[in-house]
Amino acid sequence: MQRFEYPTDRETANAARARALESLLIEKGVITSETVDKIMSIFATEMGPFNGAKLVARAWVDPAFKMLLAENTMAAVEKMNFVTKGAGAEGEHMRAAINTPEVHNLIICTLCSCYPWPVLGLPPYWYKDPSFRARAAREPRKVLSEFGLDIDPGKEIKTWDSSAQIRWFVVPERPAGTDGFTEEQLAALVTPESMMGVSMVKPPAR
Amino acid sequence: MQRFEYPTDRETANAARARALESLLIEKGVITSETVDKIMSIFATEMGPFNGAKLVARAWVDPAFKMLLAENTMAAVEKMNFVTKGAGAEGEHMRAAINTPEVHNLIICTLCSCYPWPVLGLPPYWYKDPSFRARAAREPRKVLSEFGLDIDPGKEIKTWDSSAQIRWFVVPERPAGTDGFTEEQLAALVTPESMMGVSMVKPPAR
Amino acid sequence: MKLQHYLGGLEGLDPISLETRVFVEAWEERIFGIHTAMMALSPQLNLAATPSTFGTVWTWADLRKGAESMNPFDYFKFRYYEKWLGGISAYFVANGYITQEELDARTKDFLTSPPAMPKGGDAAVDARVRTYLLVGDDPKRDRSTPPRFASGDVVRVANPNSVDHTRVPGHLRNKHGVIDSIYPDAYTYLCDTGPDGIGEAMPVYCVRFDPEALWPGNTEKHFTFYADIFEAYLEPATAS
Amino acid sequence: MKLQHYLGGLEGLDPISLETRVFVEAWEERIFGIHTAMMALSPQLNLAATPSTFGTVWTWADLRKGAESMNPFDYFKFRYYEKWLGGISAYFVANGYITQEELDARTKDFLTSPPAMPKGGDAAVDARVRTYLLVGDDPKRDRSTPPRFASGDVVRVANPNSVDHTRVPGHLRNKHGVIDSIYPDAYTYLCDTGPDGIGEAMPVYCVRFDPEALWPGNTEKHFTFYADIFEAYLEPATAS
Repeated sequence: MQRFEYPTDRETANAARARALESLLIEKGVITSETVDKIMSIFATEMGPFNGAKLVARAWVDPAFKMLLAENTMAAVEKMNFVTKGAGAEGEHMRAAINTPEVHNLIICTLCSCYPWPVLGLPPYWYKDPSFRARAAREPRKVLSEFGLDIDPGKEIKTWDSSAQIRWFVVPERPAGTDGFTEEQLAALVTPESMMGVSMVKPPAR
Repeated sequence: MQRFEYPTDRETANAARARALESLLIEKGVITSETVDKIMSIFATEMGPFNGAKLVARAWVDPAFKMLLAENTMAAVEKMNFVTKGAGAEGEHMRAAINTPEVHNLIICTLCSCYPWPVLGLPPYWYKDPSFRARAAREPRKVLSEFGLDIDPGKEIKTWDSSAQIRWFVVPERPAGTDGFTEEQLAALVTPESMMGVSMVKPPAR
Repeated sequence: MKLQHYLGGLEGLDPISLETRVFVEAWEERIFGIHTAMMALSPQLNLAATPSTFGTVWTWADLRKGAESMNPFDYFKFRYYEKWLGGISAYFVANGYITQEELDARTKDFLTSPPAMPKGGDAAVDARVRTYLLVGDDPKRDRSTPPRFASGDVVRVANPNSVDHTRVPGHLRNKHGVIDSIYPDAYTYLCDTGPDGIGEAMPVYCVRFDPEALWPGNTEKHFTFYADIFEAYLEPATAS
Repeated sequence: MKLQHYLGGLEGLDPISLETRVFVEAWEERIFGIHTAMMALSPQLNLAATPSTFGTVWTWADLRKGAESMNPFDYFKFRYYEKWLGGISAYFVANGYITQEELDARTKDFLTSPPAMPKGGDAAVDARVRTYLLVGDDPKRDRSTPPRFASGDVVRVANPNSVDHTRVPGHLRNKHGVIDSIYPDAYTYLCDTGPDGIGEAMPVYCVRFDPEALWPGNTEKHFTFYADIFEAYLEPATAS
């Protein structure tokens, strides 16, 4: 929906301004010419939803690990061989909300965009958009249906608003048709959206 | 301040839409081809700030009338020979807030744009603008200073929010240099803004 | 929460507009006139029938319901009478007086080669509109029960759930004030606002608030805030 | 009231965006990277000094202060990283790292004939940024006093006056909830928020709310709302 009219060169101007700022900061010695690229590389390979997917897959195959993840999330995360050793920026204190047949969990940040970087990486656009932040707090079922996810009316929805220093993520339910899958195969099915609570993990394509 | 970008033909489109609507309503027999013009004529000659100015002028020369205006505004208004007989749409129940050396009054409508039509006519653009409605409630001195009106810090400001069926107006203080002026001469000095509390009545030009 | 109910005290806004004209574009007086005629011809009024084909209820409350349900950012983006133009056009379409296609086609005509405005109509229509403006629509009724509160009482403004329209300013919800005066008799509202609580005739109070209690540490000195509030919106003071 | 604190539950909004990309324009990752580097190089962190010329404090709180003080309509008009670009550019100008003229001139260069990006910088700068990302900035501290509330306690969320930054969601202010769990130890906040109340290490609680109490008649069934709340924002329950 085009709600506001913007100058036609909006993105061109934004891009030039961002590059101008970066080039000045390099010249002034604030950052180096590699800083931004190196940061992006860390999020591409070391801190991202691929970590969360491994946690979820491990929880699916190991009930004791799943219980630990629910009860002492950081202790469970430390057992993985993540580069961040289970912490890292915006993930110093994380909590996992475990989906069950009775409970569906959803994470939001009504005040800004808090998100567990070490296990989920950076948040998708929709999570940062004011419409999601406002509406998911009051009408999560309606919001989820816009994502194409209809939650059974008898199932409880729990919404977790990240308003202090704890960062939340969701452990989705294991899909049918995955008996005998390895952790690696399972992890490949897990999407960022499923670890935020706006989608289920889909069964593997046949 | 240009906060939003609008299509360049915005007003042309608005004007065509308004004319199209009016012409269809005339064709469909909802209103006549004279209706809108006649309404505008009533506001130009019979319901307008010229009535409020007469009330203020009368209050300035007649202390008993001023007291009645403060204590039973509608009874005072009925004494005037207004075509509305003292009432009229959006003026069925009005109250006057009398400025004194100790108290400065300001009228606002935080929810919409309630305004005493029979005595003040139609509200100026600024009164309907969200910035005024929001800010005048919390920081009236700052708002008044943007209108060029600096209220003595020791003077009390009373703000009247029109949130039910009562419509408020302000009786400003009589300016200096008007000794011996007739009611008509005095009324000519009274502006709509002075009857809303965002300006003082200025002394006559010499 | 509807942002439009919470304008009072909102921070971060622009400097005040100093535009003193009522209508900043010529077309605005046309939509103002149409709205006023609709209010005058609305069938619940006790005025002489006319040949006007207008037969559905239209009051300020209907106009405001539209504004209160807008996306908050459209509400701020569109100028005052632009919101009226949108809301009133939509009403005539929704109630079957005109079709969207008719309106779009006619708008296009006015954009390309403006047709002459149609002429005519029954003078009784305009007479009723004039009567409405000069007589008004008095909401005052006899009071059937004594007012619940007396001058000087400390009261708390309720926080009713607003469905699509309310007359409780958001910045006063849950706040304590003092009854400054009681208006004579009782006052109806333009429509029944359902669980919000107004409609039937009831007492109305002028309530005095200390701005420091409304916006602690964030308002001005030597300043008193007054609002007129329907009785249904007031509760006895509670300790807090 | 700052609209940005009251997003939770706001009505009249648009359908949800289904855009799953993190960066919807290529330039957005540049400003994200700059912000992240600023956080990593901010001098209050207990990390090895570097030759970077960045010597002023920058945390999430600083970024948010900017967003919270924006005109509410700009806040909604501008996309997420557009607000960052504006806020961060202004910070570098305000703190004397660059001038507005330099930035405008350089922007014009990039719009007309883009110059090559400068090369170089000390590897220690990037090493510190990497360390920050992998180690983080742990807010947990030993608890010096026992927590004021226990699991199952009914509490009321305070309504402190927010000066320029708060972590109290607006929709929870003055509402009652139940302590669902207490986090171990105590947590500092990124800055002292003054009369708002956080900064020093204090207990943090996960508090459970009945949405029906937050939005009576205007929410959904079989739904529970949880929020993590600093102790300074909680009071014992009051009768209401």
